[in-house]
Amino acid sequence: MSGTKGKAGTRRMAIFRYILRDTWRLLARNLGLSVLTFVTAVAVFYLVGASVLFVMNTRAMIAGVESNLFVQAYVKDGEESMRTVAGKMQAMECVASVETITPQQALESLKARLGSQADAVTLLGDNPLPASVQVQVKKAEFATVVARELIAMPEVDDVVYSGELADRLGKISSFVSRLSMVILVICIAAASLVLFNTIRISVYARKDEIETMLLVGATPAFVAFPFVLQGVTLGVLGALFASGILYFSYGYAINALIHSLPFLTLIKDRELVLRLGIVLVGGGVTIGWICSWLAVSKFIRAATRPQ
Amino acid sequence: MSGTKGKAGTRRMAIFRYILRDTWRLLARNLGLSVLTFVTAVAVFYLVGASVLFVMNTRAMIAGVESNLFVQAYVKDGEESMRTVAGKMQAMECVASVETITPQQALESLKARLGSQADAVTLLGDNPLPASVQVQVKKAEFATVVARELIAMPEVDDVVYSGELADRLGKISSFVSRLSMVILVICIAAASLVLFNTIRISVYARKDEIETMLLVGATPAFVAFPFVLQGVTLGVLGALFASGILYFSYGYAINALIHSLPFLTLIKDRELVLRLGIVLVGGGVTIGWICSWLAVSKFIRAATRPQ
Amino acid sequence: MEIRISGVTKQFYPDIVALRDVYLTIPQGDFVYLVGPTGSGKTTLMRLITRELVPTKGQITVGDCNLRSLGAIDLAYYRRDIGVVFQDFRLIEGLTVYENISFVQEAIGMPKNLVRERTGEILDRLGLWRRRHLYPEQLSGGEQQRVAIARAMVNCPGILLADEPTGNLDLATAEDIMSILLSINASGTTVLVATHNQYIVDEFRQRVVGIRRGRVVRDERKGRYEADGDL
Amino acid sequence: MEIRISGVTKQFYPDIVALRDVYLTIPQGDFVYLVGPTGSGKTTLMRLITRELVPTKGQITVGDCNLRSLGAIDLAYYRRDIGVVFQDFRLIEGLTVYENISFVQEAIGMPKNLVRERTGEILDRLGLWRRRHLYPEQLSGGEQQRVAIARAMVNCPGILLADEPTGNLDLATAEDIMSILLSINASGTTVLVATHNQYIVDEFRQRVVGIRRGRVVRDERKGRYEADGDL
Ligand SMILES: Nc1ncnc2c1ncn2[C@@H]1O[C@H](COP(=O)(O)OP(=O)(O)OP(=O)(O)O)[C@@H](O)[C@H]1O
Ligand SMILES: Nc1ncnc2c1ncn2[C@@H]1O[C@H](COP(=O)(O)OP(=O)(O)OP(=O)(O)O)[C@@H](O)[C@H]1O
Ligand SMILES: [Mg+2]
Ligand SMILES: [Mg+2]
Repeated sequence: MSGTKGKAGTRRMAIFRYILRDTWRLLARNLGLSVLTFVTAVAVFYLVGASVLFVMNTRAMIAGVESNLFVQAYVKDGEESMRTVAGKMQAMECVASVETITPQQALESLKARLGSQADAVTLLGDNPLPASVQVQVKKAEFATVVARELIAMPEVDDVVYSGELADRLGKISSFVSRLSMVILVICIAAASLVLFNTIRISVYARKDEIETMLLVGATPAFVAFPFVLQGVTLGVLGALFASGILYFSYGYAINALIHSLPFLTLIKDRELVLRLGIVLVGGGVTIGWICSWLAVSKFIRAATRPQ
Repeated sequence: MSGTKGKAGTRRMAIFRYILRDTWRLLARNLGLSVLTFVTAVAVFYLVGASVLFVMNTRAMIAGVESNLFVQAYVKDGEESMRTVAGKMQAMECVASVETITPQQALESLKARLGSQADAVTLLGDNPLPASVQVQVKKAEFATVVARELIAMPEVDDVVYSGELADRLGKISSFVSRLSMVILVICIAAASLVLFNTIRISVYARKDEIETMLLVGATPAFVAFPFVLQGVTLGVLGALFASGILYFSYGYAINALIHSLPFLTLIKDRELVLRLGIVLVGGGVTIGWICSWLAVSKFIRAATRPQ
Repeated sequence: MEIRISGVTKQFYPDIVALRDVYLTIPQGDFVYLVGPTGSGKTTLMRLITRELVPTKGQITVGDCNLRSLGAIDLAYYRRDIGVVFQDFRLIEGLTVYENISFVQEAIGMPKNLVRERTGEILDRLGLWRRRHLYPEQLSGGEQQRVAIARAMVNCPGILLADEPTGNLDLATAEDIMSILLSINASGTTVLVATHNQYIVDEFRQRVVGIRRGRVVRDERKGRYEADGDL
Repeated sequence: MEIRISGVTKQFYPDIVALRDVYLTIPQGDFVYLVGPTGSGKTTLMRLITRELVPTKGQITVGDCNLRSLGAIDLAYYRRDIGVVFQDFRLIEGLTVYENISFVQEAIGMPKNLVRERTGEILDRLGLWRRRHLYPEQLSGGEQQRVAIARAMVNCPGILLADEPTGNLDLATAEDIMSILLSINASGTTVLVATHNQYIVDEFRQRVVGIRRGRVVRDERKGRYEADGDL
């Protein structure tokens, strides 16, 4: 026993440097294992990231469809009360926009609907159609609320809206949000599992080394740290690469989509992917850390438990 | 060198038995590694299976929506020509069903559409509305074809269909089939990659054993077979378990879906999952075989290549 | 630090008793040969001292330290003061000769320049300097053994356990190693050598502890090898 | 099968030449000791004969077989006729003692009952029967060495290469092993023993080939050990 017993600080610095160098050695000397783990991490993070983007876009699409849902209220006495109703609607929380339709506009639209039979409408003589207000709600589930509100107004004669459609959209939308959560949870669970197993198997391949190090007086922390840092490095690198691939493939996919399906509401902003990348890298750190810690500490415990 | 040199058959049988026993040993003695690989395989096959089911249901849903798409043709001279047109349509390949609407029915439906303003319609006097034929196409993209066909008929006065909607649905549907292929390919690629890496790392942990066996005169095949069979076993078991979990979770999910979203066209038949299970097990055999073969033969080549 | 083994029995299975009621005291600074036929329990005794194993019965104390009650960290610190030449060397495959020897110093936080100096010195002393960049599997058996010896010595431990340290060495090299061990012993380190090498034991006469079938059968100052090998 | 080594040089790096222009002929049925200081090239010579290595220069033929041109399958069949006691044993960790010895027989397709019989016999002969269910890491060094010897012998090979087969054995056991090797030799097997054990070489006198720094420096019928160990 000799060395610089006094200078605990220098010693800790030295140990820290050795640990860093050892991490590098673990990564570099077993390049094969490192590459395999890294590629697995990339695949896994890519899957997670892709499913997140998929889920977010599905939600955006549903929201887009929902915003096309209208409630139509026919009013009793001409354009005056039409404007009253429209004003009241505008004040409501769950209403996105309000449009007014005069009897004249309504007639035009009926004619258009009847196509070549529009002549028949001219037979009607004086326009019998009422004025109406078209209300666009923020979410499908609000349609019924708005309809009830309208029907209660004295100015309103009748309310027409596709209750069934609103109902369906509401259900689909809430189902999609639940499904997306489930998909995410499954993906993340599978990702952690796969990474954990991979790291653990790669630690398993170095069981002897761990044992020997402990036998010659290395502390558990000294032995464990390089493995943990290695796990973190691979996790982070995997997440970074996956984010990169995601960034480009998302850009490509979204361009193709916008080109062929311009009517869908999609998230065109690629910054989303950057933010997702940060989350993935955070996940890489966490998973890499936890998995390698669990794996290596299991072997360390097995090696220090005397028989 | 001794033994039963004459009886090559008995010897091959014996070798086969030893290989089987060795496979069992590989699996059982390193239960930890086996379990890790198995769990990874289950996760991976579950993901693949789930994405297949997801894709198939999405397609079924789109098909369900598509089948709600109609082309309406107003005919010139009453119910006679209505029936002629309907007959011609029925004969077409891309037509799913044909419905005829008499002027009387058309009036009823107009009244219903106008709601409380239905009284206005009575002002029309004699029913001016024409008879029409409603054609349901098999796929959204056929709508335009059918519409063209109809407009060319002398009996038809005018054709009404939502060209835009048909267009969108057609695009969405073809996009969904392409997307689903991409998702499947990505999932299967990721699955193979992860399984390959896992098996390879677990072979890596037994590098020394492979080397020694070759050094004492085992043929490459004798050394490789247990590893390959081990890989196949883990692949198959993983696929079987994944199919089982899939079967139950699909049943659960589809029940929940049918309950809350009864209007969606989903695949309720759980036999689909069984058939999918067979495919997964086949995939398990193939991937297990190829991956372990690649992994072990790499080490065997490294060990027999003299320095 | 005195090693005090009192009433130690080590049983592996009901039918394998590697050590049976062993009493042995090795004072600080002693040089002890552990001799006995193969399978008699020499390695087991050493593994008990490094706390790789704990006794089934009985008790071992080293200095003030009862080995049974060591925690993981204390154990690491305890082991730093014990150098071990393992019978199967246990070199770390992924490390070169140089690294195998330097890392035990690094593990205790020795500064870089000191590590370099000491490692170079000991490699030179054992004739391994020209092999420093090779990996263990590229070394001859005797070279591996010397690396194992170098690793055990490099931290100047208070106790040095050498399990068959000359099994892969020719006589001349074995004698070199022995004189190194004796000089280490002269500087106050307790040295325990398990060996089958009659030449060595008879040439460098020291205390000899004979084990047979797990029992200590003799304990002589300046003893001889005595090939009394009925198993 | 005669082993004929002609003009063999084995170089590992530009600066490490393990063997240098070695000529050596070992007729079928010979018993040869390979002696020399540590790192002189004994193991390298054996690894050349098992075709673990190929020579940098020169040529080795065993029987009619030029080792350089063996394919993977032929190599396996060639190796079946060579038993090797590796210096580091190379037992398979995942197999018990019994399995380590039986699997080399199984690999050549020997029927089960014959395997059982032969394995039992050889375990008995080497005093390992009571250890048959243990794994290598549960054995003492000498027991592991005997398992390695048993594995090398069990297929009654035409050539037996034993690299330091007594390094972990006490003298009495080493003598037992030697008499087993001699009786195998008497039945026609070529035996090549690399050793540092002077006792053995001097007691069981046979042909002695001395190697130093990769060169064959002597080759004597009924030679002695001669500890001429300047490295
Ligand atoms: N983990 C274990 N499980 C079962 N038996 C064991 C274990 N470790 C050692 N033994 C048995 O205990 C006995 C003593 O072993 P030990 O290694 O101490 O012998 P040794 O004196 O070192 O012999 P050698 O000179 O051959 O190295 C041996 O018979 C061995 O088989
Ligand atoms: N793969 C390798 N790469 C580099 N050098 C090697 C390799 N294998 C052997 N050597 C070197 O070749 C020399 C001869 O080694 P070899 O193992 O043949 O010695 P040996 O006579 O068996 O010694 P010992 O008695 O110590 O076992 C040694 O110095 C060794 O370092
Ligand atoms: Mg021992
Ligand atoms: Mg050697």
